[in-house]
Amino acid sequence: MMFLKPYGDTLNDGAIQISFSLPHPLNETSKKVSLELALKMGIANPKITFTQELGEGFSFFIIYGNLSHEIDIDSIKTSKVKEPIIDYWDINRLIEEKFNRKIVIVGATIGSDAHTVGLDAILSAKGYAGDVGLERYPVFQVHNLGSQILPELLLEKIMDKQADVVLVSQVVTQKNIHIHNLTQLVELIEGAGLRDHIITICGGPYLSKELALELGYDGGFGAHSLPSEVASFIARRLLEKSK
Amino acid sequence: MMFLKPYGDTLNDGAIQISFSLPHPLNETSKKVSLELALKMGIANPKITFTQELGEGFSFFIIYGNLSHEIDIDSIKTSKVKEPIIDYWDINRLIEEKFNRKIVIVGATIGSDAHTVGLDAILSAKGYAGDVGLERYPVFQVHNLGSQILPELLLEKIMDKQADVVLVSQVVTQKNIHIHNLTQLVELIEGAGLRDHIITICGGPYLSKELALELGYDGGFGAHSLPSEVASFIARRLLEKSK
Amino acid sequence: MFNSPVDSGILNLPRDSINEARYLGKSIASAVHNKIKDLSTLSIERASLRMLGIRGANQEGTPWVNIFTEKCLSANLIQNGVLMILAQVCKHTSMNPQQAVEMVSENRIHLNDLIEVNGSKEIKKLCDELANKAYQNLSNKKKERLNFINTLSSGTKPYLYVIVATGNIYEDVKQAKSAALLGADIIAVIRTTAQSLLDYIPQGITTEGFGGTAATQENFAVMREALDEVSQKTGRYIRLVNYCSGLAMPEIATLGLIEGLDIMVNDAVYGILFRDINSLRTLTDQEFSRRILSFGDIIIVTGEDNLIKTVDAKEMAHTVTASQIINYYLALKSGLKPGLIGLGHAFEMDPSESDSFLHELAQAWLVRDLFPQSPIKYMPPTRYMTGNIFRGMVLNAAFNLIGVLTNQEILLLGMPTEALHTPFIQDRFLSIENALYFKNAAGNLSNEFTLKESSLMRKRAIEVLNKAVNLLKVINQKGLFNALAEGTFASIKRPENMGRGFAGVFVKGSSYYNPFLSLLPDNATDETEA
Amino acid sequence: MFNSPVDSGILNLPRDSINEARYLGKSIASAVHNKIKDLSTLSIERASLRMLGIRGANQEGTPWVNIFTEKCLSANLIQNGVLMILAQVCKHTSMNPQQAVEMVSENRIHLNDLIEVNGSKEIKKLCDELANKAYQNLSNKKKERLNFINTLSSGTKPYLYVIVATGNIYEDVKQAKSAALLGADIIAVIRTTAQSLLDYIPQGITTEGFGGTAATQENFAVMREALDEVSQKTGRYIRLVNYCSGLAMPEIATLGLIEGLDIMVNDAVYGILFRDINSLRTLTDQEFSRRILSFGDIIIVTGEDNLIKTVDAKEMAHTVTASQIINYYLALKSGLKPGLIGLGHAFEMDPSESDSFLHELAQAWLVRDLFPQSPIKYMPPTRYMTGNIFRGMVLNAAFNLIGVLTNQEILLLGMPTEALHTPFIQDRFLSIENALYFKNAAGNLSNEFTLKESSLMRKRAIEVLNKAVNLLKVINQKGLFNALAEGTFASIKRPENMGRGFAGVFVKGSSYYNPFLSLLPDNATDETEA
Ligand code: B12
Ligand code: B12
Ligand SMILES: Cc1ncc(COP(=O)(O)O)c(C=O)c1O
Ligand SMILES: Cc1ncc(COP(=O)(O)O)c(C=O)c1O
Repeated sequence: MMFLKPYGDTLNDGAIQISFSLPHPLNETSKKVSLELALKMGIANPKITFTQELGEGFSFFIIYGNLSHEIDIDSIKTSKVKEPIIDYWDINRLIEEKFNRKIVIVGATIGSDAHTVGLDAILSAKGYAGDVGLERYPVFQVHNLGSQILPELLLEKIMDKQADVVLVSQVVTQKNIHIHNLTQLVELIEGAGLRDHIITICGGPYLSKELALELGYDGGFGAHSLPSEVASFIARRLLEKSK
Repeated sequence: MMFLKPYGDTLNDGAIQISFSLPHPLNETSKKVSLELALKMGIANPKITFTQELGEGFSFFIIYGNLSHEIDIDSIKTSKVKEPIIDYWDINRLIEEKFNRKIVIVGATIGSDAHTVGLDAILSAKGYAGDVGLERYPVFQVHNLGSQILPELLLEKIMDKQADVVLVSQVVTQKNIHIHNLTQLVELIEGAGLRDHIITICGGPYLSKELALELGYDGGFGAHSLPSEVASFIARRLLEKSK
Repeated sequence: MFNSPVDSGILNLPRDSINEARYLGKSIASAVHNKIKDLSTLSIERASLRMLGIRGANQEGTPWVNIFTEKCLSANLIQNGVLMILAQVCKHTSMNPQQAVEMVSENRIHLNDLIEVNGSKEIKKLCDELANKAYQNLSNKKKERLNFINTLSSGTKPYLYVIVATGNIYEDVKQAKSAALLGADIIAVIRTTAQSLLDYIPQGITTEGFGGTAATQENFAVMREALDEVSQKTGRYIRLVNYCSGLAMPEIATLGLIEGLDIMVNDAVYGILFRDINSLRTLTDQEFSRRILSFGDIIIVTGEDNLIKTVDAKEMAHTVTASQIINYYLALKSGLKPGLIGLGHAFEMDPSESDSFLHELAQAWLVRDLFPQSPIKYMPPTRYMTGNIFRGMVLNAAFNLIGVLTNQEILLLGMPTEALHTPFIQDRFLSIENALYFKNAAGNLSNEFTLKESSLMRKRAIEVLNKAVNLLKVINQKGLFNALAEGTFASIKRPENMGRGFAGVFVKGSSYYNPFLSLLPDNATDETEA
Repeated sequence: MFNSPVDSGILNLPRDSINEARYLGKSIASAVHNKIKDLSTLSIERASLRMLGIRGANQEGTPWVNIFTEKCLSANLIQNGVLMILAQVCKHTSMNPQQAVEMVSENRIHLNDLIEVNGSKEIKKLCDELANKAYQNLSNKKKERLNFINTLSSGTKPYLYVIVATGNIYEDVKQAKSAALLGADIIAVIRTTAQSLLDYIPQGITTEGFGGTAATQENFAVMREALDEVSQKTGRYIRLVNYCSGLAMPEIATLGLIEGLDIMVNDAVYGILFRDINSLRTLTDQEFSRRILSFGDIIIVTGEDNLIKTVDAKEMAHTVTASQIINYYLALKSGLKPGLIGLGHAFEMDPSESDSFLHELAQAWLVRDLFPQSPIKYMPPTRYMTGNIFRGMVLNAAFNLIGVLTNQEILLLGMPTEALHTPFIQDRFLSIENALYFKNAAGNLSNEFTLKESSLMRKRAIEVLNKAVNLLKVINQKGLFNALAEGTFASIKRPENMGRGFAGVFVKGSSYYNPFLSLLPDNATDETEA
């Protein structure tokens, strides 16, 4: 068994930094509250290193201390080994062999979200970080619908194009608008009886695989995702499904 | 009852930021560990916003999330109202009246600590932040011994000068050297039977009243203390004692 | 007060290039003006109604001005201009304009029953009367604001501009007050996503937005009141900003005027490129909105920063410069004085590229030297911000230093958490503190230096300017509309007959009449300005 | 490699002032040299023993060289120099020096029994032989290091210098490796508090220090090995620093030479002012130590940053300049070439004062222009750092920018947590990232500008220089020792006959002999240097 805890300059010192504001003026009470919060978090010897009154009725705190929590490293199950990447040539070959047709992909940023850079990074020929996008794969036929597509319209397009895969991007997360939009889309797809006929993937800087699965998507991709990872994922799913 | 929790942009959102390193390479395991630690701290929805491999075998994490802890503000006892400051003229008058002699103050930075700026800020005539130092008070006779005074030597000086008050500064805290030095001094003073005859005060940027009392000092002064606060404290104690 | 102190350019730019750029800018702007001068839009009509003071909405929240305008449209009367129609209703029913609009909207009066299609002289006169009264009211509002400003200090330049964007106007108020008390000079309330796509102004005080808070007349008022209070308290006038863009652009300009806004983000090209708003629609709307803003002494800030958010900022820097020149001459054409034209640009080059600081500095000086009389709005790093908030502080420090060194007038402060969320209350504090340090410690740096003959920065600035001139030549040749259609900016193609809101554009009929068109300032200054 | 690329000064300082400063510096240094040239100290003697290769300590950890030297002292023989005495012991007992030292130390040999008080020619010859052999060994060590360096790259300037100070040499190694892999060029191991007050070198590998890690020969070796490994791995030579100061100054210099250190912090005035070390003692020690370092091709860095840690940095800036000039000429006198004289200074003015950035920049240029051939070590803000780590990143950014803009050669990186603790592993990362950004993005900024005639910065620099000249005049008149006694620096008074270690100073006897005094480089270069 090996326990891990934060490290500043001595093994197991638990050194940790936190910062937050409180909706309370800066005074003895709010200082005490900030320390109590740190203690509740399991931070021993919390020291307020900086305080600032933030205008009226708000205060800001920076605290250092020593975390008493530790994690047994053996208890950590890392989500199985990452699925290995299938390379560009293999993807094209395998899909070609199995399907003998182009796989139809529809992509969009849904709701009021107008951030397209992330979606384009995955779809457009140019790709991302030197990794070519899905449009470059001969076996994929990509329809990038762009931004601010309402879920209803996206469903229409999915049916229209007889899509095999749908890729949706969500960047704005304030008040959980992304959860709202993503859920709505999945429900529409289900309602249309398409759930089993289509691979659903969502992505965005604040999304994760875990969240995606929770929302009912087949896959989810977070910050710094690469097109090749997405292509690989699609290929693997298609081949599994067609078995 | 009113509960306080961190605030980012919506009441009770619990928004909090933490950062720390782990003595482990940056990989899926350490990422997971960092999230588990955040959860143990009571941080809901922890999101790793930044990771960095720190050379070999170390990794750094910045995490944002929503703290679930909250503090009942009514449960906070702020260490009674701050003792009001007695002003310069009153201090001199009151002490003059009661004692009719100068109060002898000995000050030093003890152990190997050579930081004198803080001590000088309190003692020297010039003072700190526009507030005059103890040397300027006609009723105080100040012996500033300077830095790197061993506790044994300080005891000698205390006896020698028949000090009423001893002021010690400690700035270096690595490996708790300050606790060690401060404890040693208090023990020497006790050993010499002087504990009840002298007011003991310690100060320094990482000290607090609470810690000082715990270590057996009469008073403790942390970062940004003012000479007038210290003078006031001394005057009040002297008057109390002489009752 | 917003006039720049910069005298002669540090870059010593070639006169020829500058003159050519100006000539081309004027020519492009004139062509745009000629193309749109016979057009009006549904939103211009609604704005005209709003200038009369019409407000409110039906049960479903649809504003009366929208319903009324739609009625005019379906009655096939719109080409006369809504004011003429309204005047006729008023005349025939002896109702005041607000009543008249509501009655028509609620189908209690049917336009087809009432309207003499060609407005008589009498109707025109009533129209003029209504407009003159409105104009007087609006003038008073404006004077009230300017008088209030004059009783206070205005802070020092560069003005520190921060955003609030909680989605809830009451939270926005808390955050705005906090920022103002900490030293911010300008507060911008960011709009909820996709408001720009709404072909109307939402109604009422709102508490739920996404990535921003709805721009409504009522929200404007809540925030203006809060800021006036803080202004009074600090003795420093706090300026309020909102977005005058999207499908309801001219209406928002009107509300800005009514509710005492000081600055409005106003750039048709942003709507065209990033919201797929039809170019004819929004450039027509823009001209009218700018005339309103000009009348209101409201500074516009343009959106060139967006041009380098999706393409390589170093490579495409000249598109920013070219767009600024066009925007400048379009603004002059709409009656704005140079001192009200807040041209935008940004610190968005890849910070990991060598000499990137030099390139940013060159670009900041370039805009300063090209538009010495205009307030410049400098936007902070966003694209290359990451979840490393500590590094974020450093990039923002570099940005702030360039801001003060090059005498930018409006610094939109970067937030350490840019890549994470709309700002938390403490993020703004940290950013204001960052900027205040440089303002105070390095504020006088701009007068210390001259550039060496061999300066890399000067070379770079001249290169950018010359590339901008070449681009302007192309745009001048094909016209701005075709250029936009062909993907000249941000690599995005927007044909003239596509995009949102195209249906709301119409050709003014021969009997079209709108007295505001003569009341509002126009291009009178154009010829006198450099 | 440490020679500055700066050609002609950007400040265009008045030649007269520069010449006067130099003249005064030389004169002050000569006077110091004349005053100490007949003196030796216990630590010089111990260093001489260590140069022979003597090492180790008794059970209690007292080094043999200390015990032996004490024996010489109590036997009243010290004025001959310990090498002469040792040579006699060796001769009489046929033991090698290490054995001889240990036997004497353990009282197995009594000096008084053995010693012919006046060394014969023969003894002198043996002395020379021992010293020559040692010299050869040390030369080889040095060459080994230089050869290793030559096989690797040396990074680019400014070199990024970070400290490790965990108190535990093994933790230090982890932290140092991490920093080197992240981009640091130079690692300084900070010493435990009050080591400078120890009149000996502690023994062995140590794991418990306070505010730093003991400087021992064994710890040096552990760190050097670790850094060599990282150097090999990254292909970039990582330089190692420790402190050559305090009561054991010359011995530490020797260990630095033996264990392959590259840079040593070396400044007698720091010890005098901040450690109350006797001025005669430490200035005598300093000269000897600098001769060793010069021989070892080890850069010294001086401690002028400390002069402005306790007094107003803006007001007292000229004391930094004056001290640099004195230190420079003292160093030349000790045989150091300009390229090995790393003059220190710091960014320590109150950042809340207006124009503080300009004043810092002026100061940084001043030192650069005054010493164009010397590596300059620029120290980061410390005094005005607070627990606000975010603001700390910003001040460090300002510091880093000035560092690259003024071509400082060694940037000691400021840590965001300066006001809190010796650096955590992540603090160093954040600071290296901060500095690397400016090196890469703004590295070429220094060649872009000239200062305007009216420049505030130029005025400020000239003012500081002239005040420094006036101060040098005073010091020259009364002599450095008296000046120190009267509180010229940092307002601290240190009389010549007080302070720690005074008892360890002695006047060399007429029969004093120490062959290293002729082997080590001395002031040969003095006259040829500007
Ligand atoms: C560029 C940008 C814009 C541009 C967008 C241009 C465009 N055409 O996309 C413009 C200027 C238009 C813009 C506007 C707004 N923005 Co914006 N914007 C950004 C910025 C600076 C960079 C985003 C970006 O391009 N990243 C680069 C791409 C490559 O990264 P990515 O999106 O993470 O994508 C990667 C992965 O996530 C993944 N991925 C993403 N999508 C998908 C989809 C699939 C299927 C898959 C598999 C993978 C995948 O793969 C990609 C490659 O690895 C960020 C701040 C920042 N530094 O992150 C703010 C930011 C995203 N914007 C924000 C906001 C609020 C807005 C506005 C709503 C503000 C307003 N009210 O006006 C507006 C309105 C836009 C709207 N209606 O949605 C906020 C979002 C806050 C939140 N968490 O809710 C941010 C974080 C800024 C902030 N701190 O306030 N923005
Ligand atoms: C200036 C300084 C120095 C100067 C000191 C000069 C001098 N004569 O004092 C010099 C350069 C010599 C120095 C050296 C070292 N320093 Co130092 N130094 C600092 C620095 C930059 C500022 C401290 C200061 O002057 N503060 C201003 C005064 C006014 O504030 P203050 O001390 O908090 O005092 C106030 C209160 O605390 C209180 N107070 C303080 N004492 C007392 C006493 C009484 C009785 C009362 C009532 C009140 C009181 O009242 C004061 C006024 O409000 C700090 C970093 C920082 N920014 O804080 C590091 C710092 C304190 N130093 C540090 C270290 C480690 C060292 C060294 C040990 C490093 C080394 N190994 O070489 C050395 C050795 C010194 C030694 N042997 O002790 C560390 C301490 C880390 C820790 N927590 O253990 C710090 C935090 C830097 C760092 N991050 O590494 N240092
Ligand atoms: C010029 C311009 N207009 C408008 C907006 C805001 O977008 P929206 O109009 O969708 O609220 C921005 C946002 O950055 C902008 O830069
Ligand atoms: C010049 C100089 N010498 C020495 C030291 C270190 O102190 P000590 O010699 O007590 O280890 C410092 C610390 O900053 C210094 O600047």
